[in-house]
Amino acid sequence: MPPEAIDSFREEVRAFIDANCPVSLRNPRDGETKPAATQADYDRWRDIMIERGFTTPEWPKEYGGGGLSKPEARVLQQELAAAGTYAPGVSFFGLAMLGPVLLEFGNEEQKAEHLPKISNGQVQWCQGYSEPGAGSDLASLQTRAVRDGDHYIINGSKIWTTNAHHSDWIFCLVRTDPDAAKHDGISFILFDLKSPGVTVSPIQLISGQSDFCQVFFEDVRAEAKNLVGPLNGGWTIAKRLLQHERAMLSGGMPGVGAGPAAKKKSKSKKKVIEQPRSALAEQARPYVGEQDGRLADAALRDRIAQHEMDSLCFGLSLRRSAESAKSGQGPSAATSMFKLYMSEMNKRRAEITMSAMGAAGLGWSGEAFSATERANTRGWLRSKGNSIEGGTSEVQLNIIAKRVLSLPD
Amino acid sequence: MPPEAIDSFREEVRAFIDANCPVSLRNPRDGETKPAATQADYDRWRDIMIERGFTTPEWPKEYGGGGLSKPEARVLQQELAAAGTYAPGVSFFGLAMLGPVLLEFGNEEQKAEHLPKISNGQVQWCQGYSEPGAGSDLASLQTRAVRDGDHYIINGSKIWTTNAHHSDWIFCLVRTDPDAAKHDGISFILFDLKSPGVTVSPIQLISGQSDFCQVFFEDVRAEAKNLVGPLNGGWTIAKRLLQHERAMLSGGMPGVGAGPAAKKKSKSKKKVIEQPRSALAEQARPYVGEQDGRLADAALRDRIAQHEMDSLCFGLSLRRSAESAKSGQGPSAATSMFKLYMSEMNKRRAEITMSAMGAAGLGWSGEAFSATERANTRGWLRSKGNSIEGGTSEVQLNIIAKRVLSLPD
Amino acid sequence: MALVLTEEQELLKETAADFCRKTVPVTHLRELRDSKDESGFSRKIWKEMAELGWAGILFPESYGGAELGFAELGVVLEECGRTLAPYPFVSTVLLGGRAVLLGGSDAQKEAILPGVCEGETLLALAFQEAGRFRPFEIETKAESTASGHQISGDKVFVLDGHVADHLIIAARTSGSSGDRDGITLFLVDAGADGLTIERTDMVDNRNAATVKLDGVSVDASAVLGTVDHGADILEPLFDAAAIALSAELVGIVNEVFERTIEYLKTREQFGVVIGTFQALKHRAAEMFCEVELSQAVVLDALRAIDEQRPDLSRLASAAKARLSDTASLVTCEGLQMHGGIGMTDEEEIGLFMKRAKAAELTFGDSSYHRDRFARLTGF
Amino acid sequence: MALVLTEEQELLKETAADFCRKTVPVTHLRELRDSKDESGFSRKIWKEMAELGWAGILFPESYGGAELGFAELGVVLEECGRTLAPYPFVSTVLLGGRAVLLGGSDAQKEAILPGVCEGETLLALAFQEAGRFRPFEIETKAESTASGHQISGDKVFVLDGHVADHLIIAARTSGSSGDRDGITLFLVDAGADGLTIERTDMVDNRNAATVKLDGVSVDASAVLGTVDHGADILEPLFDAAAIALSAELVGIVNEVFERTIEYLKTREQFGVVIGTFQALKHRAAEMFCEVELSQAVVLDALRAIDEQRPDLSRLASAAKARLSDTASLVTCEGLQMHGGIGMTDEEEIGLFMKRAKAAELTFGDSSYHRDRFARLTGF
Repeated sequence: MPPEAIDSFREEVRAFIDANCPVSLRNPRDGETKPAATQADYDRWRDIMIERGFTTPEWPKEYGGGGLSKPEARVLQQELAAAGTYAPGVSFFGLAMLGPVLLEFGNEEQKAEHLPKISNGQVQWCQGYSEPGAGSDLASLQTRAVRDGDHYIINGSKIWTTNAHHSDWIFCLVRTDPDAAKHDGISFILFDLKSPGVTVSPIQLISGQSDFCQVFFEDVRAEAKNLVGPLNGGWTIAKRLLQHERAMLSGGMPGVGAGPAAKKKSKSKKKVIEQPRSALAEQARPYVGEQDGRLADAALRDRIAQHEMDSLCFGLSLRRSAESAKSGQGPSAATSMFKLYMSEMNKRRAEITMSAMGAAGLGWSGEAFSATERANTRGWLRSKGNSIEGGTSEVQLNIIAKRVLSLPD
Repeated sequence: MPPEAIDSFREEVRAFIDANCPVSLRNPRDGETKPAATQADYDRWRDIMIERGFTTPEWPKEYGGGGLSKPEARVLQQELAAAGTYAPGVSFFGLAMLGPVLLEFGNEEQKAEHLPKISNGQVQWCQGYSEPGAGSDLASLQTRAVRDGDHYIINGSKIWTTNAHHSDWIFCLVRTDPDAAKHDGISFILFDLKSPGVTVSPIQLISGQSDFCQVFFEDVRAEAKNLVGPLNGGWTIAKRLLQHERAMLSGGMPGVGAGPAAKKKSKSKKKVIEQPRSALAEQARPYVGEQDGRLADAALRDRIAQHEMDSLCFGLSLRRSAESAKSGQGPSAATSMFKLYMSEMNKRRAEITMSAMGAAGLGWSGEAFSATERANTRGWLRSKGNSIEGGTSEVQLNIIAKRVLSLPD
Repeated sequence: MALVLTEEQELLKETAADFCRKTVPVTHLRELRDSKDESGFSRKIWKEMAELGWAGILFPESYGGAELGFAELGVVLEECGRTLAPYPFVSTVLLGGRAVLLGGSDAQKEAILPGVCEGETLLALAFQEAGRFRPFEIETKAESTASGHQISGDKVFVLDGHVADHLIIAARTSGSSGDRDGITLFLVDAGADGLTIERTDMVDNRNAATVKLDGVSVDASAVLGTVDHGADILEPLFDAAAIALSAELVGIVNEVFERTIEYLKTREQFGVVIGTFQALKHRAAEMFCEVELSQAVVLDALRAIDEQRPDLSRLASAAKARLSDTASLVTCEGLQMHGGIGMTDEEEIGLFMKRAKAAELTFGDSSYHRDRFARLTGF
Repeated sequence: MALVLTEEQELLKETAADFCRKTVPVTHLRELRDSKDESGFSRKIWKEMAELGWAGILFPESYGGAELGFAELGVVLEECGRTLAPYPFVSTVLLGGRAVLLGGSDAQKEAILPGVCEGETLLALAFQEAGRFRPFEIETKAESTASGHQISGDKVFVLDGHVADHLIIAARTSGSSGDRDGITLFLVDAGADGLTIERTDMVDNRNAATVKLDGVSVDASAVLGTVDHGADILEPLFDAAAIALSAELVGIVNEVFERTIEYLKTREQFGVVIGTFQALKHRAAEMFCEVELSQAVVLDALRAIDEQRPDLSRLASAAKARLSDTASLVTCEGLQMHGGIGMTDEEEIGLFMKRAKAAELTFGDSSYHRDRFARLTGF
């Protein structure tokens, strides 16, 4: 893409934001004041962005996407960030997981039917993968789908279904040939969670949250036209989806990234270097105290520095990986490395915060603890799931050993 | 054993030491002065101890042992220590490895022939176990022994044979039935290293030392009467010997034990507590310096404290294990745990010393480095072998998983 | 003293194990939690424990105690750890009761200890003023008055403060925050004017409270021990509490480790039992080493209190540091090896993890104790 | 700058890899060691490297340099790391040559740099006075004289000091040990009166020397940079040296990791290739993660020097800490996975371990750099 085309697209995006984004949802310009955002502001911005296809910028226009190239999509993201605004969220699992898979494996009818409703946020999707007792051995799934005219009749149960209780549809791995080898009898099908026979039951976690559900299917009828890809060919799609999931999990967790970057003040002409900060160290400071102007506990300092350096190396490695990837390739096997490392880093971060807070990090509820402290306790517990969900760390290690290092079976 | 018998044995030992130990080799008594020890002093003490069987105190008297019970042997050890003297060394591998095995598996003739020469230090033994290429898979050994009249003819090679270049005889695992299953065709045989066809070649280690050898056998003739235990029944003996080796390796490495114990001064009636010291911290101090009276580097302090605590826990665990063991039992599977932990602790200790010394720990030879510094460099390199020799750490983990935790194959 | 149990201690261990399994299994803690029980434990069961001699285990027979030692208390605490029994051993026996035993006048002992031994009287020690354990950072002030003292200040994480009949308040009569000298202990009735006690809801479902003192007046007889020398009592209490928590952690560690090994032997994945995977075997074996090395140091530390050994503080730090770390390792590895099910509230492993973390962060974590161990070892 | 190599850099990498494999493979180091070579490297080969433009890679074309940057030097050093080539990049290019470039007068530059670029002149920086890296703990004194200075003191671990034609001596003209201010650099001829240079025999078979200065007289033109402000030159040198060693360590890490993976695929035990053991697979995969995360930070740090970025020092510490730790992990795991054979002098893995340790302990180990990183990040 020639630089002029990029520049002109950038102008276009700026003009679009100027014209459409309510000031309550972006940085005010000189002379403007920023009012509190109203529901009407949110709705307006959301509708305009959807109309323009900017919630799914790289999808084709005919499916509700923006039809942008990768460089254009990057420009869009940069300009939204520069303006202090954002693309309104639509179905997360639809956007990051099902969408790319439908684009790759779906037929024309399926794309036309489902993609626009992801783009415009009309349908919230969830993922029916794991089953009770199956764990890491995903392919041992038992949920059956039996053909009956234009439908499949589905019986079984899925577990660890994120946000099923707030979702409309599910994409689901089902066994369509019980006699075939484990990986060969699986299909990938979509159906409405409001169908008769579906029961959704949230699971309470050790952190007290219930973001996962168990979903039960009793003679649920799913339309046969919503079977994606070939009958009994679902495992290929499943694997691709797992890669998308890992890529997502390795890039999106909070508090980790390029580390506490050195920032330049852009307003002053003289090069003023802001002292870089560590969010983790700043969080610890009021609990730990200072000595000679430094965090008082040297052993904790060492752990925080280790974490910040790891985080810095991780961010740079992600960048390097993106820069060296040939365009058009899907997530690579090295994604397992990022997924694994991110989970472990996130767990270590939570442990460091607990150490810093001491007993103040043990709060569960009530006014004796600050909201941050209570969130911290639950966040620490929740982090333990990072190395289990989306493929356990052990599964990632297996993948690396096999696919990246080519170690023999 | 009644306490009076113990007391009377203790008196006997004291009298024995009083009467026989040259003052140059023990603590001087009031009024005595301690001269430098001469070779004659050493020889005299050695001869007397050997005559009394005290170099192998628990072995039967008819084989040159002391014929002592366990409690008596402990008293002997205590009194030698109290007098500031020691039992002269005889063949280490004979004493700790071959001896116990001969007592358990040898026939009368073999015991009568070999044990006294261990007791009196006449024969130095080495162990022919590992083979080039066999590594942890000991039972895959290829050294052949073929019967020929009253002899076996031995061909093959052993590696990692400790001190073979300073030994007289070897106890050796050989394959006597190549057609049997791996573990079923092995025998245990003893022969003279001066036999024709034996070549001993020291191996240079990364630390520059050569305490191991490779030994080559070309048509070596070993007397058939020196085959210990049943023909093709050597694996049972081999396993027992490995247990003795692990037990030895887990108790005998320098610098680890009950940690820096708090000592009471026994002379003063008032309870004076000596400040306990850490040898590791004291070694680090001149390199690292002090701050507020403490070792200047907090992160290093943390590592040293961790090591000292581990060492303390290790010593107490050894003691507990000894106290809870039923008498008469051989080394248990838990020995693997001690062997493993000791190796890893020893390696960590060496790494800590390197960190403390900085570039001063990088010396190889020459006057620019102190003798301690040079020994430290080589000790660090040598410590890397701790988790390989005597069964790798991986093998110990396998043993623990299988024998202690009963995890399935 | 040997690092193996005597016959009497073995018997006590069996009784304790049996009682805990039957009367206070892990489901007991869950019921107390889910029913939002006001005390956080059953007073009836505490009475039963007292009848078994456990509440008075450390105290002289003359006050109705069993006059045993820490070696025996350790046996009981280890079994309580195995079932997460949330009973007031630390607050009432180890801190409150023992403070009275070590520093109390005859009158105070007679007033307090018999009730403790009977399981009637509950005590709490209010010393901490911030999240991290820093023993002498006490700012709560006790000003002299004509008849005694007037105390003002805020205390946090007062174990079992919400049910205590009497509080022992550590307040500053001289010096400033951080000083070892100048701290005085006061025995105060929970109903005293100016005292506000509010229960806090903690991750391990144990019981703690914030205690606010707004000019609480006490007379001279309320002083426990000597004015300005409260640290002489607090220090041995803290050592003993660290060791006692280590004993409880031994129970947690052993229980979670055994459950995890059992799970590895039964849980199937990819058509085989997961305990056949060598990577998990090796991690299990590594855990075994750490678990094994965590037993003797606690036994020795408990005995060191009974024998009043001079190396007691170093052993306390060694025990607390090691057990904090081993418990963290074993609960994290245990949860990971249980997989998704370990993340659910329904599975019990999370409850062990929560309690282990609370025990880790109370009375100094492993980093605190390594630093203290280094200081006590002269570096 | 992107974290991938440009086409020119890829080409340089191929040349360097090819040259190192053919001309200075690991056996080259072994031969130098076993023959007790007087220089510790081949001057002829250093000339060849200079002809390839490597000795002058950082220096302006006007002095005969290639006028490239650290990104390019890093490429060369990484390949040198893979074969343990013991050539004087650190001493002559990174420390000595760059000190002259940063602080030297035109006369000094013209006197020194052309010879460096040609591979004729060798330099050494004498600053360290104790085993641990503590940049400004310099006690060597330079007293003012009528014509210049007289320098006395002892220096240790002077890299390539025994072959250097000129030494750069860091001496104190004011202040006291530990002060950043008061250090002055002097360019001194290796044959100067009062200078004693003794080669030391190091574990990695690289070359260092102790340098004793007993009243060495220099005239005013010997000062490099400004009196009392030597630290302004030393600091960027130390950052660059830490980054350069990290680049060399990247080569060592990648080489040892690849060799170990290869060994896992070929070595048989118990009738199977040991790479089939899941426990080893997982450890190999964990190593892979650490190895992967060690690449980009060094690339970025090298570019940060070229771009004179303000976060250079933090990146230098991040790179040196990570590569020190990764190299320690990979060489230790590599040796362990090689088993007994790894312990022999005959196998090359031990040579990598020795060099990695020396690089780790030079210019600050990971603990030093974590502490520095924390300070630079405000905690």
